Amino acid sequence: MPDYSLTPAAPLAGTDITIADTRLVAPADLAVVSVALPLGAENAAEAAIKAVYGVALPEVGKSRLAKDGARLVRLGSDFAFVIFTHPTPDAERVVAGRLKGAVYTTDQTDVWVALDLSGANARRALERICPIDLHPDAFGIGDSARTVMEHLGTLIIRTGDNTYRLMSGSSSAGSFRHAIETSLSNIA
Amino acid sequence: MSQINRISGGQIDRAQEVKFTFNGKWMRGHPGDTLASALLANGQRLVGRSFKYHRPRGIFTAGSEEPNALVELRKGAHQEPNTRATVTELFDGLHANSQNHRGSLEHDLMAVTDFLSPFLSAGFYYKTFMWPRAFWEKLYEPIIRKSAGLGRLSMQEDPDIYDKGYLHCDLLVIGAGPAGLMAALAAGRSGARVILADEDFTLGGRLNSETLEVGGMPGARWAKEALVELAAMGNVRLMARTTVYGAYDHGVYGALERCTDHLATSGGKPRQILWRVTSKRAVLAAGATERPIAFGNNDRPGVMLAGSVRSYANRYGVTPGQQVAVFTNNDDGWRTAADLVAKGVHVPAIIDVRDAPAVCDVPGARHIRNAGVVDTVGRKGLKSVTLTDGQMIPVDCLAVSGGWNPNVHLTCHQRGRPTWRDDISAFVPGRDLPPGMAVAGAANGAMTLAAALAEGRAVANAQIEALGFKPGKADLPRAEDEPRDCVPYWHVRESTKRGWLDLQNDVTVKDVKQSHREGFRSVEHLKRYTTLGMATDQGKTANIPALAIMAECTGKTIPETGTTIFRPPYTPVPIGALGGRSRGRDFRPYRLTPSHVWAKNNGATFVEVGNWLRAQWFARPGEKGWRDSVDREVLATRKSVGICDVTTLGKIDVQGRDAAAFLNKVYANGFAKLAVGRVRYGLMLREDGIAYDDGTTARMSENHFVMTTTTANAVLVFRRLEFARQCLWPDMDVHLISTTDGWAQFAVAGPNARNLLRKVVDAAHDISNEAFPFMACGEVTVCNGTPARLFRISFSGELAYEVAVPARYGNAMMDVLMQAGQEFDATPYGTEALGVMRIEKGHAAGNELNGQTTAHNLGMGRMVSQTKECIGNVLSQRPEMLREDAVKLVGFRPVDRDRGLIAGSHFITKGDAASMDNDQGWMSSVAYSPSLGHSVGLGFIKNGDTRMGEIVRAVSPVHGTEMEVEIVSAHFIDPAGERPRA
Amino acid sequence: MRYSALKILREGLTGNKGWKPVWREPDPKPDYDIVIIGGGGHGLATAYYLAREFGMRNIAVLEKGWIGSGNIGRNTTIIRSNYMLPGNEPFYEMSLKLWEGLEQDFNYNAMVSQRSILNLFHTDAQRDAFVRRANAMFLAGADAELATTEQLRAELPFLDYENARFPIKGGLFQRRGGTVRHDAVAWGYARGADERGVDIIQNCEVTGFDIENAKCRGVQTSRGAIRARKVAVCVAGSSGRVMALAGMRLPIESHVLQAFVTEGLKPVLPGVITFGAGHFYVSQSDKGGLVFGGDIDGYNSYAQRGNLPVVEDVAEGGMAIMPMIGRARLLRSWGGIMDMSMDGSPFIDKTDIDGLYFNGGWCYGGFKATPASGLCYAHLLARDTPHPVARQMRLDRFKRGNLIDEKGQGNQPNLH
Amino acid sequence: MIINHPLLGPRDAAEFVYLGDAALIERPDWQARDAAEAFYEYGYLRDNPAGKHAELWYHEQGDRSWLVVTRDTTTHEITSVEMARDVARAKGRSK
Repeated sequence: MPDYSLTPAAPLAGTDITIADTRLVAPADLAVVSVALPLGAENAAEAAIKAVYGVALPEVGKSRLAKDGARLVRLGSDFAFVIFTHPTPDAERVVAGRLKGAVYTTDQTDVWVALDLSGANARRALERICPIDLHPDAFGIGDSARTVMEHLGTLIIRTGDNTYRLMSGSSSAGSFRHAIETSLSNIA
Repeated sequence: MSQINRISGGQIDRAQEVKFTFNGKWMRGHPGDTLASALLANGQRLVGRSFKYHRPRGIFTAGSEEPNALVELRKGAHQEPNTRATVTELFDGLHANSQNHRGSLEHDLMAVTDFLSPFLSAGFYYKTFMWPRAFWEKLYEPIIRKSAGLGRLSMQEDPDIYDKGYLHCDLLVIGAGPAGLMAALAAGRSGARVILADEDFTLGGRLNSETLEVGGMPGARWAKEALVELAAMGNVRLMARTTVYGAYDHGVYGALERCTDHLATSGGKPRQILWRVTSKRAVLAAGATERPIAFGNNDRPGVMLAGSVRSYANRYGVTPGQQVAVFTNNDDGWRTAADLVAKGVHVPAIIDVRDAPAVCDVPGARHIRNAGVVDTVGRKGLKSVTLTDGQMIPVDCLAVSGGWNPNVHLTCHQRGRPTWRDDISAFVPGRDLPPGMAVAGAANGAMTLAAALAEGRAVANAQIEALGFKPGKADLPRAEDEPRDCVPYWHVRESTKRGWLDLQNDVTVKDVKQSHREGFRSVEHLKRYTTLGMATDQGKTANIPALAIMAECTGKTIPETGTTIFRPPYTPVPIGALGGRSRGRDFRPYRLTPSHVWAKNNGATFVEVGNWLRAQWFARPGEKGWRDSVDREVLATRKSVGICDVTTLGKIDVQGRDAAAFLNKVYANGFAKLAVGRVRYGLMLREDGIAYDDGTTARMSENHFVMTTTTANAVLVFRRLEFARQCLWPDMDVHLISTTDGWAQFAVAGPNARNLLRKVVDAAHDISNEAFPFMACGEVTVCNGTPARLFRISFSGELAYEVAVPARYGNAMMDVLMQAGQEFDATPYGTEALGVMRIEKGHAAGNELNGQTTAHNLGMGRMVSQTKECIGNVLSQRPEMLREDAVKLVGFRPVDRDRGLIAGSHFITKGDAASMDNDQGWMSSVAYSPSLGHSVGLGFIKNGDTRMGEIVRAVSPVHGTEMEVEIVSAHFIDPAGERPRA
Repeated sequence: MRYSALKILREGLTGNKGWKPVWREPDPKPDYDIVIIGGGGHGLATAYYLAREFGMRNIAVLEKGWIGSGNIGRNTTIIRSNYMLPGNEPFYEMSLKLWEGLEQDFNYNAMVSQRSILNLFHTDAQRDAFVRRANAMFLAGADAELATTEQLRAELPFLDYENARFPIKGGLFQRRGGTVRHDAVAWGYARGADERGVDIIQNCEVTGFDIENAKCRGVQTSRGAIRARKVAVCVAGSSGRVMALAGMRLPIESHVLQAFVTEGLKPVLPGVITFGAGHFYVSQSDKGGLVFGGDIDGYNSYAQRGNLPVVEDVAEGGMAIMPMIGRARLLRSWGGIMDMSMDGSPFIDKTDIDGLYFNGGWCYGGFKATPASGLCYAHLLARDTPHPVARQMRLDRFKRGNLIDEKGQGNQPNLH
Repeated sequence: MIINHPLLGPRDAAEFVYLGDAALIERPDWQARDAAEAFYEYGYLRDNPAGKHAELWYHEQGDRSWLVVTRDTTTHEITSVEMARDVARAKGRSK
């Protein structure tokens, strides 16, 4: 019988660098599960989400922190991401189990990589690659946007005053980090 | 060389000295100088040669409109041709060389063209150089090309880096002269987000070049104070050295910031940044550009624009000459005379075309009324001017003012047309401005200082009020409305010598007249025929006078004759800046497969597949070339088992109550009845009936499917599926999400595939042939509990599976599969072996599904259902797409088995001539089949399915070869399809 | 007036005062045998060949602005015949052959310069497709040449061979391809047509068709009604607008294509270079500017201007393939309206309305087609049968399912 | 260009992919007697107006929604942006 085991190796695991007084960190064990609201049963789905997470699904372009620390990000009218810390490869099952068929779930954990950018120069660095207006008046804490940076589809979430979470496709993780690092070194 | 022309004052730092070279000669200047002001200070009058006649030329202006003073700046790979000396900030160690001459600048051999100029008038080249025909390319054109062009590229890779960025604001103010500063102050104080950008390195615009007072202090000082206030506002961003070069749709502006061009080296930082500014509103306060008056030999070094002469004196503390006469048709020219005299420069004469009293008192200057300049003397530097009455005045500089043209350029970038204003004899912005833009100050024809300040404030206030801001308090500083009378006067008619209009391209008054004579009378014909306005300055000083002369010829007014409208960019933008970071290996992102590290450590050669890097083959020691590796990989797979990372195939999660019905509409073949736990091959058509993509789709549960697409079409298929879901069948409950990057997927192929997988798949899952037959799928666990998906599908034609694990386990999975496969000699294989095996098996891939072929061509016509609604089935039935003699996909093998087939060969029936009329089809894919020991090919040939066994010619004239090939079944291996079911 | 070196010499010595207008400025007559709508390259060439090859003189060319103001006045000047499909290649090869004798034919130097065109390829699949194309070119009597990376390195050392994201694996040359001074083509044809009696009428906009009983009998214009036995539409980017006046919908969308030129530079590029993995092609004009372009902007447009993303995309392609041009500056950009057809190939055909003919759908490739388009359209107008090399360029081909889709992109014009 | 997304607000057009005339929503009935002709016209003939044009844009680098954007093809002025799904339903499309 097989006695092999598989060791995970997430593409950007361990990234923690500081350039231009700005820190770039890959959060560990981040799980991402997409939830799609069934057509005609959106209200029931939203109610189930609220019941489970304690907060309502936010509007499109916004995110909200659930009581358990999970972040709900509404990406479109009928779909959202649940982003939470979860080390094992069963995140989808966990979310599906809690929402009990009220939504369609797909595991997106390995589809994405995430980098957290924090520091006074974070916005200045992002100005070089992010087409979204990140001025605090235009992009509040919790706001999110899916856009394109250096030819890479990217999800950006403002998680704090000077902190942003950036997520992009895992296969292009190296180019993604390179784009952000270059932005930082170009303003340093 | 000493700074013989340095005079008092100016905004230069005299405490510091910087050294630079021009044509190898060391000179000195000060911080705050431009290269042009420093050259003038050093008495360097001759700085370049013109484009066509190689006439000696000097500095003509003090700004970005400069036509003459173009240099090759810097050395080696940093060499930057056609750089305007007038906007180049001086730095220590600057090297500049003049350009466009053969021999030295002083003794340019090409100047002979000037003496031949009677034969080189407008459009001469359209009328000759035609005989004999071959001589154009062999003789005439090379000569023309060599003598044309201006500066030289280094031919080396640009060593600097560039960046881009995105800015957003409520109000973009373009130009930081009096109107722009006032606009920014008004908007800034209201709290609006403001960007104030100016191409100059010192903000303030003409205030830095004039002696006029604002708010009771010198204008330049007022500007500095305004800038201090603006800099302190958190809502205002000041951007010096930033040219807003283009007005694009919906308030988007292109801007180029020059970050390190004023430094000796960029120090590894971006040389320039290309900003895309998204503005809600904009105020264009770009000022005005002075225009010359044409007269005989008005192109001599020393003939300059009057306002520029004033700039050099007031801003840079330099006089372009010791004896400076002024030639003007307007009041403004007089200020040059007055300012020079105030600085102690001798102004012998003010030549005014008007019969009007003196505008102001200029001590020492003769006021010559009602006169013009007809000629000049001094080939390499002005010595004297000759007036209409014949008198000669010795001067070394002539300051010419023909009036000022508002800088309307950006108002035209969305095809807006300027309108003519007689009172200032100039075009001003029309009504059709780019939406969101308003114009203020001289750019709008408000030609006096007080008017510019007032308009800057008023326009900015109106703009921000429209955005809901309450205008802040911004008092208007006191300023004067200086005299601005100007009469239309374009060229000195009494002059019989050539009078230049476009200095760089050598277009003269005579050329415009000839253009008219030959029927090139519309403005665009004039420009194209004479090359007027086509030079690096885009005719900023030349277009309007030329238009005026054409108007004279036609007897029409200037606005009737036409307008020239401007297109981006306002001033030239380096291609490097437009390219930003996207060059070299950073041109596009790399996508790596989950087992990339393993592959790299195991001898893989990688190949670009779209943005992916895939392992092409895995070389082993002793193998002499790629074929050795590929043959081995194929044979090992067919003999035992091979493993290939196939993650790059697109994967789309399809869920919903209507998922099955949806798939049934997007695939040409049936999907409604696919059982849970089964996979089906699907063929997708475009709506026009052409085969588009193929792949397998697995039904994981009642309402959950996993679709695979080809690597190339993953994004496109997803887009089309969303279109079908949202636009065609909007009430279907179906949801799509890409999982391509989420699953590391491996093909495990070969007779021992199941034996290998049994060691990896956890025992709870029965993968026997009975429990998990061909085209089965399911969720399993591997390696003690890691979730995985298993699909029993085969691209190679062997017993094969694809096993998918979450991508984070991909590299480890490859390792485990190889370890577990050791006993079977498991072999990793790359895309080449994959390709060989699919050709051996007769599977169509990208070369066959090339967007030109139908299911009918591919031999899959019967898969296209006509009994259900699905994309593409109706148009696939058009008569000429179903022709019996349509090309069909079949196999080919060389009659002489030792020969290699060539992909791209065309087929010719034996006995026919090789011509397009006899073209029977083409070879789409070929490979050497190690299994068969000869070359095999797939291709399309007319009636192919009925021509089995026929020998045809496969011709490849581009290789100079042809060979006989036999038409055979495309299924070279296991035609009965038994292996995958084993 | 015949142009020659001697004429230039004589005029030069006498102050260049003897030059005559290159074309007359006639008022429209009430009646013509053929009225051609559109004084661009194709319209003027059609008039020229009708007069020269078919002896027809009673012809008017109506131009709403100034002649040559359409796409012949705003393109990247490339000529080539490197097509693949039988519906196209013989036509474009005939065009190239006409270019080769054009200047002597119409006594005007249009600077036809066969400096070669190169298409780079970066993958094996691209190579295979180029081999197929090269062989099709040979079968149609054209020239083609495959080059290895080593040959390219020797010939074009400034391309990025070392650090490229998409390495150059070779290229397809057509040595007879090259460039032409585009405006001069319009002027040369206009001059030739005018000399043979064709009325070229500028500032004359067609505002309607006179159609009676499904027969077109003339046009309404801003300068009055003009009757004609045949009306030939030839308006490229304005095809949709003009044919709508006749009540026809077309398999065409109008899109904008931008093109760019740099400041003048001493010679750096020998011929035309096309980058197969990015959107970039470039040549150098006789005046020294690098003339380059890329993709169309991609959305329907009648505005002769484009937007920034395409400018950047094109520059990225340029920097990726030849990073030596980083310090060359983009001087001028322009936008032309392309009549993008549903399969990327053109139409030269009669319409369902008797006496009304249509020439269009040239996409971004109309310039190189100018001579053949003019000759084939003239052939159709004079003889009412298609010229053999244009016989597939029919309006009804989509209904029949006979596509001429070189790029295999299907019925989405912005992808061609 | 900037497209004012009904849910997300103004976004740069570079985030979108263009398809063409919004009439592409009105896919003909495949079972109609004139289906061949109707699909030919649907697939190939375009109004191609110089003026207002309702057209399909896909927010590929965004929320993946298809939009119907009404834009003037001579000025690029955008006068309305709607969710294509809503437009499709309003035109009577369902399953």
